[in-house]
Amino acid sequence: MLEKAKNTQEAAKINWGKVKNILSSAGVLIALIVLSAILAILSPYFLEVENLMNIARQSAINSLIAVGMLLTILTAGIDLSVGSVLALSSVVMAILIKNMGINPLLGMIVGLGVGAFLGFLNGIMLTKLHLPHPFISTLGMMNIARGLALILTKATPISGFPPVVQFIGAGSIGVVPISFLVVIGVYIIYHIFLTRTPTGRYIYAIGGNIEAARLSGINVEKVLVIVYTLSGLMAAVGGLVLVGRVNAAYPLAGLGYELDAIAAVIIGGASFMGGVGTVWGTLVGAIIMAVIRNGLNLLSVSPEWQTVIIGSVIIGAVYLDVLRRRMETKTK
Amino acid sequence: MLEKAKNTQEAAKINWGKVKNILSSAGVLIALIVLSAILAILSPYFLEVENLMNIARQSAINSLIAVGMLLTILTAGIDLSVGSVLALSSVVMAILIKNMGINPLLGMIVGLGVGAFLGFLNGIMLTKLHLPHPFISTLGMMNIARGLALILTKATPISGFPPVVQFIGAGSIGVVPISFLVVIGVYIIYHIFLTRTPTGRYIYAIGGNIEAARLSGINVEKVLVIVYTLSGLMAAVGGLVLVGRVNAAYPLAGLGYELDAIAAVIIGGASFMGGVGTVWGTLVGAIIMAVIRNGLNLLSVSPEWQTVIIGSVIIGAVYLDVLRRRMETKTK
Amino acid sequence: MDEKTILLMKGISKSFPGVQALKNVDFDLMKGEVHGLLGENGAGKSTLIKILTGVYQKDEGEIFLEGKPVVINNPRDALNLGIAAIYQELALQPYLSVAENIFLGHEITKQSKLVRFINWKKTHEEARKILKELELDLDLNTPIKELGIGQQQMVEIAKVLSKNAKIVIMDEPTSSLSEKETEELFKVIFRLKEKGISVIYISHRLEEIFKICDRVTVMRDGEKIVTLNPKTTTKDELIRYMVGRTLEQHYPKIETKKGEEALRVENLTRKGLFENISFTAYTGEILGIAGLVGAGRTEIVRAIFGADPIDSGKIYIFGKERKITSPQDAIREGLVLIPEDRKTQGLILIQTVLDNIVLSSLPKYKKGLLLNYREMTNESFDLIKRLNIKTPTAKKVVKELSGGNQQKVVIAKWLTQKARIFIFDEPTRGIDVGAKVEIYNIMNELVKNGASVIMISSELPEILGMSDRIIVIHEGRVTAEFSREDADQEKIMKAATAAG
Amino acid sequence: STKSSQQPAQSSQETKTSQTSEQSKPIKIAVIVKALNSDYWKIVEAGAKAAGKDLGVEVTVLGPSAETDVSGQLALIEDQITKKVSALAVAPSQPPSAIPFFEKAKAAGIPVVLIDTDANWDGKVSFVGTGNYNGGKLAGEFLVKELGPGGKVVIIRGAMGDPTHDERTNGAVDVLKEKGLKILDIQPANSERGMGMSVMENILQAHPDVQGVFATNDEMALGALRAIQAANKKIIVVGFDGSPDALKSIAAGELTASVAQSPYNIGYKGVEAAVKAVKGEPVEKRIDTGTYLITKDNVQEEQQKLNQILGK
Ligand SMILES: Nc1ncnc2c1ncn2[C@@H]1O[C@H](COP(=O)(O)OP(=O)(O)OP(=O)(O)O)[C@@H](O)[C@H]1O
Ligand SMILES: Nc1ncnc2c1ncn2[C@@H]1O[C@H](COP(=O)(O)OP(=O)(O)OP(=O)(O)O)[C@@H](O)[C@H]1O
Ligand SMILES: [Mg+2]
Ligand SMILES: [Mg+2]
Repeated sequence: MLEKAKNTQEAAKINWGKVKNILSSAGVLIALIVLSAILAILSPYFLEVENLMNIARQSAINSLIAVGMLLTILTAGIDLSVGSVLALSSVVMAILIKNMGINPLLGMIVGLGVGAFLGFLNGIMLTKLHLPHPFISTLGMMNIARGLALILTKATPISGFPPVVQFIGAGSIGVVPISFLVVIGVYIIYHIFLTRTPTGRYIYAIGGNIEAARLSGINVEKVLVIVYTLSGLMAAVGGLVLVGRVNAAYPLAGLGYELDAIAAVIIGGASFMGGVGTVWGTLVGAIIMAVIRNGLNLLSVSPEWQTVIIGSVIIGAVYLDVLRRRMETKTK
Repeated sequence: MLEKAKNTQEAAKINWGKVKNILSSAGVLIALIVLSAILAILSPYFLEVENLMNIARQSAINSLIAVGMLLTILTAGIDLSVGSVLALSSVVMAILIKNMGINPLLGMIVGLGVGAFLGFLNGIMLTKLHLPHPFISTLGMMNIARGLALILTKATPISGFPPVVQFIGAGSIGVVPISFLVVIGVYIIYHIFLTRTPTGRYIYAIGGNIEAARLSGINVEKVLVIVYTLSGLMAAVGGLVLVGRVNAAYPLAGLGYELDAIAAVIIGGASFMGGVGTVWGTLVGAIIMAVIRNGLNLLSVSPEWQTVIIGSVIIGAVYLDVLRRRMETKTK
Repeated sequence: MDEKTILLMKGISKSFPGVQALKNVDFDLMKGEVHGLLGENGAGKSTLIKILTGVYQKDEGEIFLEGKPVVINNPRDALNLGIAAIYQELALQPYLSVAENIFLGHEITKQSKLVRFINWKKTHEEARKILKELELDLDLNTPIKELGIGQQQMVEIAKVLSKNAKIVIMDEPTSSLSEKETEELFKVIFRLKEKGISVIYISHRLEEIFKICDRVTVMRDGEKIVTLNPKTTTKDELIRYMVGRTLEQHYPKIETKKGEEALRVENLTRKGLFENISFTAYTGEILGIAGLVGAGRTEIVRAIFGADPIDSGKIYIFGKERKITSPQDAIREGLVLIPEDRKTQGLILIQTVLDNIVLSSLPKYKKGLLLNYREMTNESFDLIKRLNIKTPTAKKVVKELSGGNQQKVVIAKWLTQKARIFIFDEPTRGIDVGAKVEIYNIMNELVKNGASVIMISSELPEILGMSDRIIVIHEGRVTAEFSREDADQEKIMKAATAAG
Repeated sequence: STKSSQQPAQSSQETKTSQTSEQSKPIKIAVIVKALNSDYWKIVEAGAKAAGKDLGVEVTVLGPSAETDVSGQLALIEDQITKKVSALAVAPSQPPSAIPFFEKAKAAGIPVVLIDTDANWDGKVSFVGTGNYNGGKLAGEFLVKELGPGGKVVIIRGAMGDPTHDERTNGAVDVLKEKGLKILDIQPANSERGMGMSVMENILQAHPDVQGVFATNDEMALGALRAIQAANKKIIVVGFDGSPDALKSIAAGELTASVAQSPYNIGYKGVEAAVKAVKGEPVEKRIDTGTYLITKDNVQEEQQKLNQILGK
């Protein structure tokens, strides 16, 4: 009897939790929907399949970087080096393939390896050198990697890659861009990683209360190194897509991408204080960023006004989410 | 008898505290000294008075912005909009003075007012709209203010100002630049503000534990608005100095300055988690940034290597501080 | 050593900047025994167990587990050796659910080809089992941050049980628990004993020591004083070992004459937390508020203090209705709240004792525009003496104080206020017997000088010992009110569990 | 869904008929520049708009937020293709990486004219401009003329890896080396006036003997000039872009010279070529808009020209 009561109670609770989750990630979704509705009204082209696919393409790179950034922000950290890591890993790949004639696939793998390694170094600087905050280590890496990219390429772009390299960034199945499919795949993997594996949960725990995490026997240092390595890896994946997309690797690639990635994560509802955030929120955040720009381009808004509007929309989108949450807490 | 004991104990305490303080701000100082020593060896020009004055000039603007940034970081916040606020406030001033023939002094005051107002808006967005983190509000402001600066100027610099406007940025007493004297003055004021006034202490308290601060009867919202207003104001002061220095106001002024300011604050030993940091550390941090760049120019380091070295020095400087702290705790 | 000894700590010493926390301490633990650890605030109890669990590294000494010397570099090592602990400062994940917190660090996983996946279903089942064992009715999905401190304490207990360790350490597990939960805990401890699991039990509630401990070790100023058998000793003897003197009185209640109405609340309601709360507090009296953990006492006083919103109800201060929407309002009205959770609500851990003590009344120290440090230092120094806060200097970072001493700082902080209504939420949480008396004396002094004191406590003897009047809260409602005379243990428990 | 299914068909059919059906539907030209945050591009815009008026076609000028925002510019191209503009006139920030997008435009039947910066792509209708490399050479030659062999020169340049500044620098360096001048130093100054000043201040410390400065844009040149004046030195300073501020300074006898690429013509002729292409008329592969130096000799008329252009 009591058992029964408990179980039904349980059930009820679980549903409630689910509902809440959906709502929460929906939070930003609402902003995205509102934004899209407005643009659909203002521009006849916005809803055309071709344009939607453009948005898919244009959001892909930021989405890939942002999911790595999400990990660092979940641990109450940050990774400023993603843009430069993207550049360095992609030019290394380019040099291997174009100048050294190494097998393209191998070159791509090495490129990813470089990204992961640079991220690994970020993690080591944080955990072994005990630099007070990843802001410093990754700011340093941001400059170092950019410089090396310039040195290796003598500041000139490397272009003209074999189809296999271009495939991920430029290829498409029917109308759907491969890059977008990659994003979906990656996000599903990270969703599972963060919600279903111990390491994934430890990432949340470290951000939530690092001391408590230590006392629970979590190997905090190890998890942090993993986090920054993955962030570097995702930046390299983004680089792979960029190189394929533009069929060139250039040393200034990814300039300022860190800000877009962070914005996507925060718009997506994650907290700088750590411990809070979902991959889906981040994805929506990245898409919002792409949709704003795309919409403004379709409406041929002049650049200076674009910056003004982008700024306002970012604030507006997040504010919408704030309002939603407040209603949520009221209603519950 | 007991009284005596107490007092002596007191004295002991105070001295001990002082020593510790000096040591702690010395932390970064050590890095600065090491760096300077190296440069003095590598370049005969480095220690020339004229060059030291150049460093004073070149560090002034970042120093002024950084002290405002420090306030926001002490509250566990951040202000990404400083660069754009600098631009917008200075072009508004320029337009008033040059295009509208308003009295220069009045124009300058209005310029400062604009900066403070933009900062005030950042604060309001944070406290009244309850945006989750100043990253969003100030990122928005960063774009909005930049856009407006471009629109107001039609992307054209405005140059040629009366002496009174140039004085702060370009004037000097003997060899000593006015801008540097301004910096010293400002830093003394902020030191007193942060250490000797309730509001100053509240800023640390909010960063240390916002909930406890609130329960202690601190008007957290009010303090935060003050903090962001001051940050905006300091950006405008930086703008004033820049305009005087180059005798021109231009819409792309201050691009990327936020990163330099944040770097100065963090190198200076402040914590992103809030509640920790001193104005003197920040000043040293800003000077370190200027010294690196100055040194690289003196040594004619090639551009691509410059980024690499800047990155490495930032990491090195902070690491030195980490080592110092560890020794400190060991020895005591 | 005989084979029944599972743990032996020999000649342990540990010093921190400015303090010798442990001086050559010996400690041993038998298989299946409950070993009590007693001592004043700052005696070194927590430090000793933190060395055992690898949170701190010892300066000198050795640790033997089942006869073998062991090196414990971090909590992970300790857990791997079968040593689990509930720390005095709760260590839970605010955003993670109850169930997840219980199994954090040792998740229940199902091995698939290459990755370990968490088995949520099993995790929930197991978690539910443990909560049932503790007679604890909690939603497994609630994030910890939405639980009261007492409930968090219970989750910590569930967590330590889930680790089925050989040695279980409990550092003041009952400091924020009421009789009911304490009883549940004791049942669990006896079950552990039967399973041959050893327990190190730290508490400032001496009755508990006599109830459950096989042996008790007393520490003072970082040194081990004695180890003895509770059966052959008395409370007074233990206290003498602890503080070096005897306490003539545990509850120094004084007679004061009830004065005017200070605080009156009418039908205070916050949906889901409490409903139609009405009571009155007078100057010159101590009003005790009793109840079980999670009854909503903290929520009620937080609402009165303006820290949380209310849905309806009126608040009268000295007869006049007042709208209190923020702590500033309350403080302006001369009403202050000493919060229950020092870590998240009471203190700024990274700041010094001085900073924390003066924080709530900084404007008071202004001389012209600037703060007068000498004045601030002097007042905080007086409070440090008066509450005998164990700290080498007023400039010590609060984080580095012992739990009890941190609690004293929270109280000192609010004594700088010239308030007329003081609400203490679990004021003696983690405070040693000697210091408790000191705090009671402070309350006496306050009421004597015409202030009104409201005291929430989960420790019934304290409520009975110090209150002039007692109201009881159960599930967010006032279920009874007693005068000092006709209040007793049973009546209050009845009202608290609403069995009546 | 019905809309989306017929979409591709529609566009492909349009590509076929684009040549013939032009007269019927209005011509839309999208001019995509590297950014619109400097005088230079503002003047290009003015030229393009003027051509639009004269030829009676609709011209929209767009650009990303910064010259280094390469992917932003590429997205712009993509989106304009979606809008099915009649033709594109593009100043590629990073030529090689823009080629796939030019191909895309071509495939959609949208002719592409390159302006200001050329790309090594055969599909282009035409290149309108002179290229930054030649501009750099011009600056170099001027310094050669003024200082002669052995002259000591420093170069202050914009961001490494930004093709515009790379080419301007290389152009100058090649000439200076060839003619035997000494390049004491090449330092970056972020294309910004304030930093240009700081860098020059430092250079004056390290190289008090410097005789000539080439800055790869006018902003840095004016900053450097300011530093030189502050040090009471007389050094030749050559800027790039012929911006209004630079002209003012030249007229005042401060700045020595500035390389001008007649941005107005680049914009105007670029649109002209694009319209021709749309109408299927022949366009020559290379339209040289001329690069020249502005010095105190010709600064007056240049200023007048500029004032008309900017409608002042
Ligand atoms: N991390 C630390 N840094 C500096 N000093 C510390 C630190 N931890 C504890 N101490 C000091 O060591 C001494 C013993 O502290 P400990 O926490 O062991 O006392 P305790 O017996 O647990 O007291 P309580 O009953 O209040 O919990 C205290 O004087 C305390 O100030
Ligand atoms: N921030 C919160 N959000 C939602 N519910 C909360 C929050 N804090 C406490 N509660 C709930 O309110 C009820 C009262 O908890 P609270 O701890 O205030 O009671 P209490 O009588 O003070 O007991 P304790 O001794 O644990 O403090 C509990 O059921 C708790 O789960
Ligand atoms: Mg303790
Ligand atoms: Mg409570």
